[in-house]
Amino acid sequence: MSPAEPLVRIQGEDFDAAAEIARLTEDRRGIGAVVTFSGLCRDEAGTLAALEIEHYPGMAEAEIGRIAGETATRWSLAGLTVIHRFGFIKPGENIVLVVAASAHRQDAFEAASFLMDYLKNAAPFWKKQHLVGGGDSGWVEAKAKDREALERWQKKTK
Amino acid sequence: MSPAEPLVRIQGEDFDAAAEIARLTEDRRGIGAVVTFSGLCRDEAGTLAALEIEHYPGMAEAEIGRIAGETATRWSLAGLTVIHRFGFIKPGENIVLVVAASAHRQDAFEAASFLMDYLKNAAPFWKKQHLVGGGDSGWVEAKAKDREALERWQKKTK
Amino acid sequence: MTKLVYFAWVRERIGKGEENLDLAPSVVTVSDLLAHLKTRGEEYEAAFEYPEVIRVAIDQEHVDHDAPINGAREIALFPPMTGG
Amino acid sequence: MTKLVYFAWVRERIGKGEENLDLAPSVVTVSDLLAHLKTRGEEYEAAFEYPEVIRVAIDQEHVDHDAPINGAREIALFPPMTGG
Repeated sequence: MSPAEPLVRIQGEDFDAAAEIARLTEDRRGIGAVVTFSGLCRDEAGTLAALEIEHYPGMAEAEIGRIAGETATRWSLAGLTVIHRFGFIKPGENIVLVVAASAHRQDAFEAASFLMDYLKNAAPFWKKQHLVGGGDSGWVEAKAKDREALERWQKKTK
Repeated sequence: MSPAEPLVRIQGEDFDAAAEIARLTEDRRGIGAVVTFSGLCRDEAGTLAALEIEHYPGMAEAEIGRIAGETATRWSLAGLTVIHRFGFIKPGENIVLVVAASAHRQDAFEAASFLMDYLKNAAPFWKKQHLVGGGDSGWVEAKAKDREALERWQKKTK
Repeated sequence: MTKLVYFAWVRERIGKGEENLDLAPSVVTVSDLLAHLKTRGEEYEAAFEYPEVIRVAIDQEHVDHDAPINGAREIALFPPMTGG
Repeated sequence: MTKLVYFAWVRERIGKGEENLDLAPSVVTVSDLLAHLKTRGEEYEAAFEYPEVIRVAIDQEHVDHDAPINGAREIALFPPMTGG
Protein backbone atom coordinates (compact mmCIF):
# COMPACT_ATOMS: atom_id res chain seq x y z
CA MET A 1 0.00 0.00 0.00
CA SER A 2 1.34 3.45 -0.85
CA PRO A 3 2.35 5.41 2.25
CA ALA A 4 -0.10 7.99 3.49
CA GLU A 5 0.46 11.72 3.10
CA PRO A 6 -1.33 12.98 6.21
CA LEU A 7 -3.96 15.67 5.91
CA VAL A 8 -3.83 18.14 8.83
CA ARG A 9 -6.25 20.99 9.39
CA ILE A 10 -6.52 23.45 12.28
CA GLN A 11 -9.74 25.38 11.95
CA GLY A 12 -12.45 27.28 13.78
CA GLU A 13 -15.35 25.83 11.80
CA ASP A 14 -16.93 22.44 12.32
CA PHE A 15 -16.03 19.38 10.26
CA ASP A 16 -17.98 16.49 8.76
CA ALA A 17 -16.55 13.16 9.92
CA ALA A 18 -18.43 11.19 7.25
CA ALA A 19 -17.06 13.40 4.47
CA GLU A 20 -13.53 13.01 5.80
CA ILE A 21 -13.86 9.22 5.98
CA ALA A 22 -15.22 9.19 2.42
CA ARG A 23 -12.36 11.36 1.20
CA LEU A 24 -9.82 8.95 2.68
CA THR A 25 -11.37 5.72 1.45
CA GLU A 26 -13.01 6.39 -1.91
CA ASP A 27 -11.36 4.53 -4.78
CA ARG A 28 -8.86 2.99 -2.38
CA ARG A 29 -9.70 -0.70 -2.67
CA GLY A 30 -6.77 -1.94 -0.58
CA ILE A 31 -8.21 -0.44 2.61
CA GLY A 32 -9.67 -3.00 5.00
CA ALA A 33 -9.89 -0.97 8.20
CA VAL A 34 -10.84 2.60 9.02
CA VAL A 35 -10.65 3.83 12.61
CA THR A 36 -12.25 7.19 13.33
CA PHE A 37 -11.91 9.09 16.58
CA SER A 38 -14.28 11.99 17.22
CA GLY A 39 -13.63 14.10 20.28
CA LEU A 40 -16.70 15.98 21.47
CA CYS A 41 -17.26 18.73 24.03
CA ARG A 42 -18.85 17.23 27.17
CA ASP A 43 -21.37 19.23 29.17
CA GLU A 44 -19.76 18.20 32.50
CA ALA A 45 -23.08 17.18 34.03
CA GLY A 46 -24.81 20.29 32.71
CA THR A 47 -22.37 22.80 34.20
CA LEU A 48 -20.47 23.70 31.04
CA ALA A 49 -21.69 26.39 28.64
CA ALA A 50 -18.72 26.21 26.27
CA LEU A 51 -15.08 25.31 25.93
CA GLU A 52 -12.78 28.04 24.68
CA ILE A 53 -9.91 26.47 22.82
CA GLU A 54 -6.80 28.57 22.34
CA HIS A 55 -3.99 27.48 20.05
CA TYR A 56 -0.56 28.59 18.91
CA PRO A 57 -1.10 29.42 15.23
CA GLY A 58 1.64 28.09 13.03
CA MET A 59 3.13 25.82 15.66
CA ALA A 60 -0.12 23.86 16.04
CA GLU A 61 -0.13 23.01 12.32
CA ALA A 62 3.61 22.27 12.30
CA GLU A 63 3.58 20.06 15.40
CA ILE A 64 0.54 18.03 14.39
CA GLY A 65 1.92 17.70 10.87
CA ARG A 66 5.20 16.42 12.27
CA ILE A 67 3.59 13.83 14.54
CA ALA A 68 1.13 12.77 11.85
CA GLY A 69 4.10 12.15 9.58
CA GLU A 70 5.79 10.11 12.32
CA THR A 71 2.56 8.12 12.78
CA ALA A 72 2.39 7.36 9.05
CA THR A 73 5.97 6.05 9.23
CA ARG A 74 5.50 3.96 12.35
CA TRP A 75 2.31 2.20 11.19
CA SER A 76 1.32 0.95 7.77
CA LEU A 77 -1.40 3.40 6.74
CA ALA A 78 -3.26 4.09 3.51
CA GLY A 79 -4.52 7.42 4.77
CA LEU A 80 -4.45 9.66 7.82
CA THR A 81 -6.48 12.79 8.61
CA VAL A 82 -6.27 15.03 11.67
CA ILE A 83 -8.56 18.00 12.22
CA HIS A 84 -8.48 20.11 15.40
CA ARG A 85 -10.80 23.02 16.04
CA PHE A 86 -10.19 26.18 18.07
CA GLY A 87 -12.47 28.92 19.40
CA PHE A 88 -15.72 28.52 21.36
CA ILE A 89 -17.20 25.05 21.25
CA LYS A 90 -20.50 24.06 22.87
CA PRO A 91 -21.36 20.72 24.52
CA GLY A 92 -22.11 18.07 21.93
CA GLU A 93 -20.02 19.82 19.27
CA ASN A 94 -16.91 18.41 17.64
CA ILE A 95 -13.42 19.29 18.87
CA VAL A 96 -11.10 16.89 17.12
CA LEU A 97 -11.16 14.22 14.42
CA VAL A 98 -8.61 11.54 13.61
CA VAL A 99 -9.19 9.09 10.76
CA ALA A 100 -6.67 6.32 10.13
CA ALA A 101 -7.10 3.93 7.19
CA SER A 102 -5.07 0.77 6.70
CA ALA A 103 -5.15 -2.70 5.18
CA HIS A 104 -5.38 -4.17 8.70
CA ARG A 105 -7.21 -3.11 11.82
CA GLN A 106 -4.34 -3.10 14.31
CA ASP A 107 -2.40 -0.44 12.40
CA ALA A 108 -5.49 1.75 12.14
CA PHE A 109 -6.41 1.37 15.84
CA GLU A 110 -2.90 1.98 17.12
CA ALA A 111 -2.21 4.93 14.83
CA ALA A 112 -5.43 6.70 15.85
CA SER A 113 -4.88 5.99 19.54
CA PHE A 114 -1.26 7.18 19.44
CA LEU A 115 -2.20 10.39 17.65
CA MET A 116 -4.88 11.17 20.21
CA ASP A 117 -2.49 10.56 23.12
CA TYR A 118 -0.07 12.91 21.44
CA LEU A 119 -2.66 15.62 20.79
CA LYS A 120 -3.72 15.56 24.44
CA ASN A 121 -0.17 16.16 25.68
CA ALA A 122 2.01 17.85 23.18
CA ALA A 123 -0.03 19.81 20.65
CA PRO A 124 -0.14 23.53 21.54
CA PHE A 125 -3.80 23.86 22.48
CA TRP A 126 -5.34 24.98 25.76
CA LYS A 127 -8.92 24.72 26.98
CA LYS A 128 -10.83 27.12 29.20
CA GLN A 129 -14.18 26.13 30.69
CA HIS A 130 -17.00 28.66 30.52
CA LEU A 131 -19.83 27.87 32.89
CA VAL A 132 -23.58 27.88 32.56
CA GLY A 133 -24.79 31.06 34.28
CA GLY A 134 -21.63 33.01 33.42
CA GLY A 135 -18.04 33.05 34.56
CA ASP A 136 -15.46 30.39 34.01
CA SER A 137 -13.79 27.64 35.99
CA GLY A 138 -10.38 28.43 34.58
CA TRP A 139 -8.06 26.51 32.32
CA VAL A 140 -8.27 22.74 32.10
CA GLU A 141 -5.26 21.22 33.79
CA ALA A 142 -3.12 18.64 32.06
CA LYS A 143 -3.65 15.17 33.54
CA ALA A 144 -0.95 12.75 34.66
CA LYS A 145 -3.09 9.99 33.13
CA ASP A 146 -2.75 11.58 29.70
CA ARG A 147 1.00 11.89 30.13
CA GLU A 148 1.21 8.20 31.05
CA ALA A 149 -0.94 7.30 28.04
CA LEU A 150 1.59 8.97 25.77
CA GLU A 151 4.58 7.42 27.51
CA ARG A 152 3.36 3.86 26.94
CA TRP A 153 4.05 4.34 23.20
CA GLN A 154 7.67 5.13 23.93
CA LYS A 155 8.06 1.79 25.71
CA LYS A 156 6.45 -0.24 22.93
CA THR A 157 8.89 -1.75 20.48
CA LYS A 158 6.00 -2.29 17.99
CA MET B 1 -23.09 7.99 32.69
CA SER B 2 -25.91 5.52 32.20
CA PRO B 3 -24.67 2.16 30.98
CA ALA B 4 -25.04 1.44 27.30
CA GLU B 5 -27.64 -0.93 25.92
CA PRO B 6 -25.78 -2.24 22.88
CA LEU B 7 -27.41 -2.14 19.46
CA VAL B 8 -26.58 -5.23 17.39
CA ARG B 9 -27.66 -5.79 13.81
CA ILE B 10 -26.82 -8.64 11.44
CA GLN B 11 -27.98 -7.71 7.97
CA GLY B 12 -27.45 -8.19 4.25
CA GLU B 13 -27.90 -4.56 3.30
CA ASP B 14 -25.29 -1.84 3.64
CA PHE B 15 -25.16 0.57 6.59
CA ASP B 16 -24.44 4.28 7.00
CA ALA B 17 -21.64 4.85 9.51
CA ALA B 18 -22.41 8.56 9.87
CA ALA B 19 -26.07 7.86 10.66
CA GLU B 20 -25.07 5.26 13.27
CA ILE B 21 -22.63 7.67 14.93
CA ALA B 22 -25.32 10.37 14.97
CA ARG B 23 -27.85 7.96 16.48
CA LEU B 24 -25.43 7.12 19.29
CA THR B 25 -24.37 10.65 20.13
CA GLU B 26 -27.31 12.96 19.54
CA ASP B 27 -28.64 14.54 22.71
CA ARG B 28 -26.00 12.73 24.75
CA ARG B 29 -23.96 15.61 26.09
CA GLY B 30 -21.77 13.54 28.41
CA ILE B 31 -19.99 11.86 25.50
CA GLY B 32 -16.43 13.03 24.93
CA ALA B 33 -15.09 10.28 22.72
CA VAL B 34 -16.49 8.26 19.83
CA VAL B 35 -14.38 5.54 18.23
CA THR B 36 -15.70 4.10 14.99
CA PHE B 37 -14.30 1.04 13.25
CA SER B 38 -15.34 0.38 9.67
CA GLY B 39 -14.23 -2.91 8.14
CA LEU B 40 -14.17 -2.85 4.34
CA CYS B 41 -13.75 -5.52 1.69
CA ARG B 42 -10.23 -5.29 0.23
CA ASP B 43 -9.64 -6.05 -3.44
CA GLU B 44 -6.53 -8.15 -2.65
CA ALA B 45 -4.42 -6.37 -5.26
CA GLY B 46 -7.20 -6.54 -7.83
CA THR B 47 -7.73 -10.31 -7.65
CA LEU B 48 -10.93 -10.33 -5.62
CA ALA B 49 -14.37 -9.98 -7.25
CA ALA B 50 -16.39 -10.38 -4.05
CA LEU B 51 -16.43 -11.84 -0.57
CA GLU B 52 -19.26 -14.22 0.22
CA ILE B 53 -20.03 -13.99 3.91
CA GLU B 54 -21.95 -16.88 5.44
CA HIS B 55 -23.34 -16.68 8.95
CA TYR B 56 -25.21 -18.80 11.47
CA PRO B 57 -28.58 -17.04 11.75
CA GLY B 58 -29.74 -16.70 15.30
CA MET B 59 -26.42 -17.62 16.86
CA ALA B 60 -24.65 -14.68 15.16
CA GLU B 61 -27.06 -12.20 16.76
CA ALA B 62 -26.97 -13.98 20.11
CA GLU B 63 -23.17 -14.27 20.27
CA ILE B 64 -22.47 -10.69 19.21
CA GLY B 65 -25.18 -9.47 21.57
CA ARG B 66 -23.57 -11.41 24.41
CA ILE B 67 -20.07 -10.06 23.78
CA ALA B 68 -21.36 -6.52 23.20
CA GLY B 69 -23.04 -6.74 26.59
CA GLU B 70 -19.78 -7.96 28.13
CA THR B 71 -17.94 -5.06 26.46
CA ALA B 72 -20.42 -2.56 27.89
CA THR B 73 -19.79 -4.00 31.35
CA ARG B 74 -16.01 -4.10 31.10
CA TRP B 75 -15.61 -0.52 29.84
CA SER B 76 -17.51 2.62 30.76
CA LEU B 77 -19.57 3.30 27.64
CA ALA B 78 -22.41 5.68 26.82
CA GLY B 79 -23.29 3.78 23.67
CA LEU B 80 -22.23 0.79 21.61
CA THR B 81 -23.31 -0.29 18.13
CA VAL B 82 -22.25 -3.37 16.17
CA ILE B 83 -23.42 -4.09 12.63
CA HIS B 84 -22.16 -7.09 10.63
CA ARG B 85 -23.22 -7.80 7.07
CA PHE B 86 -23.59 -11.14 5.30
CA GLY B 87 -24.00 -12.13 1.65
CA PHE B 88 -21.92 -10.99 -1.34
CA ILE B 89 -19.78 -7.94 -0.69
CA LYS B 90 -17.61 -6.23 -3.30
CA PRO B 91 -14.21 -4.55 -2.78
CA GLY B 92 -14.60 -1.14 -1.20
CA GLU B 93 -17.93 -2.05 0.38
CA ASN B 94 -18.64 -2.18 4.10
CA ILE B 95 -18.49 -5.46 6.04
CA VAL B 96 -18.64 -4.47 9.69
CA LEU B 97 -19.16 -1.40 11.86
CA VAL B 98 -18.40 -0.88 15.53
CA VAL B 99 -19.16 2.45 17.22
CA ALA B 100 -18.20 2.93 20.87
CA ALA B 101 -19.05 6.17 22.69
CA SER B 102 -17.71 7.12 26.10
CA ALA B 103 -16.84 10.05 28.32
CA HIS B 104 -13.15 9.25 27.80
CA ARG B 105 -11.15 8.10 24.83
CA GLN B 106 -9.41 5.07 26.33
CA ASP B 107 -12.69 3.28 27.08
CA ALA B 108 -13.95 3.94 23.57
CA PHE B 109 -10.71 2.80 21.89
CA GLU B 110 -10.34 -0.36 23.96
CA ALA B 111 -13.99 -1.35 23.69
CA ALA B 112 -13.99 -1.02 19.88
CA SER B 113 -10.67 -2.84 19.54
CA PHE B 114 -11.77 -5.69 21.84
CA LEU B 115 -15.05 -6.12 19.98
CA MET B 116 -13.27 -6.34 16.64
CA ASP B 117 -10.80 -8.93 17.97
CA TYR B 118 -13.76 -10.92 19.18
CA LEU B 119 -15.69 -10.65 15.91
CA LYS B 120 -12.66 -11.93 13.98
CA ASN B 121 -12.36 -15.06 16.10
CA ALA B 122 -15.55 -16.08 17.74
CA ALA B 123 -18.56 -14.71 15.89
CA PRO B 124 -20.10 -17.38 13.62
CA PHE B 125 -19.24 -15.89 10.22
CA TRP B 126 -17.20 -17.38 7.40
CA LYS B 127 -15.77 -15.74 4.30
CA LYS B 128 -15.30 -17.22 0.85
CA GLN B 129 -13.23 -15.40 -1.76
CA HIS B 130 -14.66 -15.14 -5.28
CA LEU B 131 -12.05 -14.22 -7.85
CA VAL B 132 -11.99 -11.80 -10.74
CA GLY B 133 -12.48 -13.91 -13.89
CA GLY B 134 -14.62 -16.52 -12.12
CA GLY B 135 -14.04 -19.29 -9.63
CA ASP B 136 -13.08 -18.95 -6.02
CA SER B 137 -9.99 -19.34 -3.88
CA GLY B 138 -11.87 -21.11 -1.13
CA TRP B 139 -12.71 -20.12 2.41
CA VAL B 140 -10.58 -17.62 4.26
CA GLU B 141 -8.58 -19.41 6.93
CA ALA B 142 -8.56 -18.21 10.51
CA LYS B 143 -5.26 -16.54 11.41
CA ALA B 144 -3.12 -17.28 14.45
CA LYS B 145 -2.47 -13.53 14.65
CA ASP B 146 -6.18 -12.88 15.17
CA ARG B 147 -6.35 -15.54 17.86
CA GLU B 148 -3.42 -13.91 19.66
CA ALA B 149 -5.05 -10.49 19.35
CA LEU B 150 -8.09 -11.81 21.20
CA GLU B 151 -6.03 -13.58 23.85
CA ARG B 152 -4.24 -10.40 24.90
CA TRP B 153 -7.54 -9.14 26.37
CA GLN B 154 -7.74 -12.19 28.61
CA LYS B 155 -4.33 -11.37 30.12
CA LYS B 156 -5.16 -7.72 30.78
CA THR B 157 -6.41 -7.03 34.25
CA LYS B 158 -7.76 -3.63 33.10
CA MET C 1 -33.94 -36.69 16.69
CA THR C 2 -31.15 -34.17 16.78
CA LYS C 3 -30.81 -31.40 14.23
CA LEU C 4 -27.31 -31.04 12.84
CA VAL C 5 -26.36 -27.85 10.97
CA TYR C 6 -23.25 -27.30 8.89
CA PHE C 7 -21.51 -24.14 7.68
CA ALA C 8 -18.86 -23.05 5.16
CA TRP C 9 -16.66 -25.88 3.87
CA VAL C 10 -18.20 -28.41 6.26
CA ARG C 11 -21.54 -27.71 4.59
CA GLU C 12 -20.01 -27.80 1.12
CA ARG C 13 -18.21 -31.10 1.65
CA ILE C 14 -21.24 -32.84 3.16
CA GLY C 15 -23.43 -31.34 0.46
CA LYS C 16 -26.21 -30.10 2.70
CA GLY C 17 -26.77 -27.39 5.27
CA GLU C 18 -28.70 -29.44 7.81
CA GLU C 19 -30.19 -32.82 8.59
CA ASN C 20 -31.96 -34.63 11.41
CA LEU C 21 -30.30 -37.71 12.90
CA ASP C 22 -31.19 -40.32 15.47
CA LEU C 23 -28.06 -40.63 17.55
CA ALA C 24 -27.21 -43.89 19.33
CA PRO C 25 -26.87 -43.73 23.14
CA SER C 26 -23.17 -44.53 22.69
CA VAL C 27 -22.68 -41.07 21.16
CA VAL C 28 -22.09 -39.19 24.41
CA THR C 29 -19.75 -36.29 23.64
CA VAL C 30 -19.01 -34.00 20.72
CA SER C 31 -15.92 -36.12 19.99
CA ASP C 32 -18.11 -39.22 19.80
CA LEU C 33 -20.41 -37.40 17.37
CA LEU C 34 -17.51 -36.35 15.11
CA ALA C 35 -16.18 -39.94 15.07
CA HIS C 36 -19.65 -41.26 14.28
CA LEU C 37 -20.27 -38.77 11.46
CA LYS C 38 -16.98 -39.74 9.80
CA THR C 39 -18.38 -43.25 9.25
CA ARG C 40 -21.38 -41.97 7.28
CA GLY C 41 -19.74 -41.87 3.86
CA GLU C 42 -17.00 -40.20 1.92
CA GLU C 43 -18.59 -36.72 2.03
CA TYR C 44 -18.52 -36.90 5.82
CA GLU C 45 -15.01 -38.32 5.78
CA ALA C 46 -13.92 -35.30 3.73
CA ALA C 47 -15.69 -32.87 6.06
CA PHE C 48 -14.34 -34.38 9.28
CA GLU C 49 -10.94 -35.61 8.08
CA TYR C 50 -9.30 -33.43 10.75
CA PRO C 51 -11.91 -33.38 13.51
CA GLU C 52 -9.68 -31.30 15.80
CA VAL C 53 -10.21 -28.20 13.62
CA ILE C 54 -14.00 -28.44 13.72
CA ARG C 55 -15.76 -25.92 15.95
CA VAL C 56 -19.02 -26.91 17.56
CA ALA C 57 -22.03 -25.09 19.00
CA ILE C 58 -24.80 -26.82 20.92
CA ASP C 59 -28.07 -24.91 20.86
CA GLN C 60 -26.11 -21.93 19.53
CA GLU C 61 -23.44 -21.85 22.24
CA HIS C 62 -19.79 -22.67 21.63
CA VAL C 63 -18.69 -25.92 23.29
CA ASP C 64 -15.49 -27.97 23.53
CA HIS C 65 -15.14 -31.42 22.01
CA ASP C 66 -15.50 -33.10 25.38
CA ALA C 67 -18.90 -31.51 26.00
CA PRO C 68 -21.84 -33.94 26.36
CA ILE C 69 -24.47 -33.70 23.64
CA ASN C 70 -27.21 -35.15 25.79
CA GLY C 71 -30.44 -33.19 25.29
CA ALA C 72 -29.14 -31.02 22.47
CA ARG C 73 -31.80 -29.84 20.06
CA GLU C 74 -29.40 -28.36 17.51
CA ILE C 75 -25.71 -29.11 17.04
CA ALA C 76 -23.74 -26.91 14.63
CA LEU C 77 -20.44 -28.03 13.11
CA PHE C 78 -18.23 -25.55 11.27
CA PRO C 79 -14.67 -24.43 10.50
CA PRO C 80 -12.87 -21.78 12.58
CA MET C 81 -14.76 -18.52 12.21
CA THR C 82 -13.50 -15.58 10.15
CA GLY C 83 -15.87 -12.70 10.82
CA GLY C 84 -15.12 -9.02 11.12
CA MET D 1 14.98 42.03 19.93
CA THR D 2 13.31 38.75 20.74
CA LYS D 3 9.60 38.18 20.31
CA LEU D 4 7.96 36.55 23.33
CA VAL D 5 4.51 35.00 22.97
CA TYR D 6 2.25 33.86 25.78
CA PHE D 7 -0.74 31.53 25.84
CA ALA D 8 -3.61 30.57 28.14
CA TRP D 9 -3.15 31.61 31.79
CA VAL D 10 0.40 32.81 31.17
CA ARG D 11 -1.07 35.29 28.67
CA GLU D 12 -3.92 36.21 31.00
CA ARG D 13 -1.68 36.84 34.02
CA ILE D 14 0.81 38.94 32.08
CA GLY D 15 -2.05 40.77 30.40
CA LYS D 16 -0.78 40.55 26.84
CA GLY D 17 -0.29 37.93 24.15
CA GLU D 18 3.12 39.03 22.94
CA GLU D 19 5.89 41.58 23.30
CA ASN D 20 9.36 42.27 21.99
CA LEU D 21 12.24 42.38 24.47
CA ASP D 22 15.92 43.18 24.34
CA LEU D 23 17.50 40.40 26.35
CA ALA D 24 20.79 40.95 28.19
CA PRO D 25 23.71 38.67 27.19
CA SER D 26 23.53 37.13 30.68
CA VAL D 27 20.20 35.52 29.72
CA VAL D 28 21.62 32.37 28.17
CA THR D 29 19.08 29.58 28.73
CA VAL D 30 15.33 29.25 29.00
CA SER D 31 15.74 29.05 32.79
CA ASP D 32 17.61 32.35 32.76
CA LEU D 33 14.80 33.90 30.75
CA LEU D 34 12.13 32.67 33.18
CA ALA D 35 14.10 34.05 36.14
CA HIS D 36 14.56 37.35 34.36
CA LEU D 37 10.87 37.68 33.42
CA LYS D 38 9.85 37.12 37.04
CA THR D 39 11.62 40.38 37.96
CA ARG D 40 9.54 42.44 35.53
CA GLY D 41 6.61 43.15 37.84
CA GLU D 42 3.82 41.45 39.71
CA GLU D 43 1.98 40.26 36.57
CA TYR D 44 5.11 38.37 35.56
CA GLU D 45 5.63 37.13 39.10
CA ALA D 46 2.11 35.68 38.98
CA ALA D 47 2.66 34.11 35.58
CA PHE D 48 6.01 32.53 36.44
CA GLU D 49 5.50 31.80 40.15
CA TYR D 50 6.19 28.12 39.45
CA PRO D 51 8.60 28.27 36.53
CA GLU D 52 8.99 24.47 36.45
CA VAL D 53 5.46 24.05 35.09
CA ILE D 54 6.00 26.46 32.19
CA ARG D 55 6.43 24.84 28.76
CA VAL D 56 8.58 26.58 26.21
CA ALA D 57 8.92 26.57 22.43
CA ILE D 58 11.72 28.30 20.56
CA ASP D 59 10.81 29.18 17.00
CA GLN D 60 7.79 26.87 17.36
CA GLU D 61 9.68 23.81 18.58
CA HIS D 62 9.38 22.38 22.10
CA VAL D 63 12.56 22.82 24.17
CA ASP D 64 13.68 22.00 27.71
CA HIS D 65 14.50 24.67 30.28
CA ASP D 66 18.22 24.16 29.84
CA ALA D 67 18.04 24.96 26.12
CA PRO D 68 20.04 28.02 24.97
CA ILE D 69 17.94 30.86 23.63
CA ASN D 70 20.74 32.31 21.55
CA GLY D 71 19.47 33.35 18.13
CA ALA D 72 15.81 32.69 18.90
CA ARG D 73 13.41 34.84 16.88
CA GLU D 74 10.30 33.79 18.80
CA ILE D 75 10.05 32.25 22.25
CA ALA D 76 6.65 30.97 23.40
CA LEU D 77 5.83 30.43 27.08
CA PHE D 78 2.71 28.53 28.07
CA PRO D 79 1.10 26.09 30.54
CA PRO D 80 1.03 22.32 29.90
CA MET D 81 -1.04 21.70 26.81
CA THR D 82 -4.53 20.22 26.87
CA GLY D 83 -5.51 19.57 23.29
CA GLY D 84 -7.55 16.76 21.84
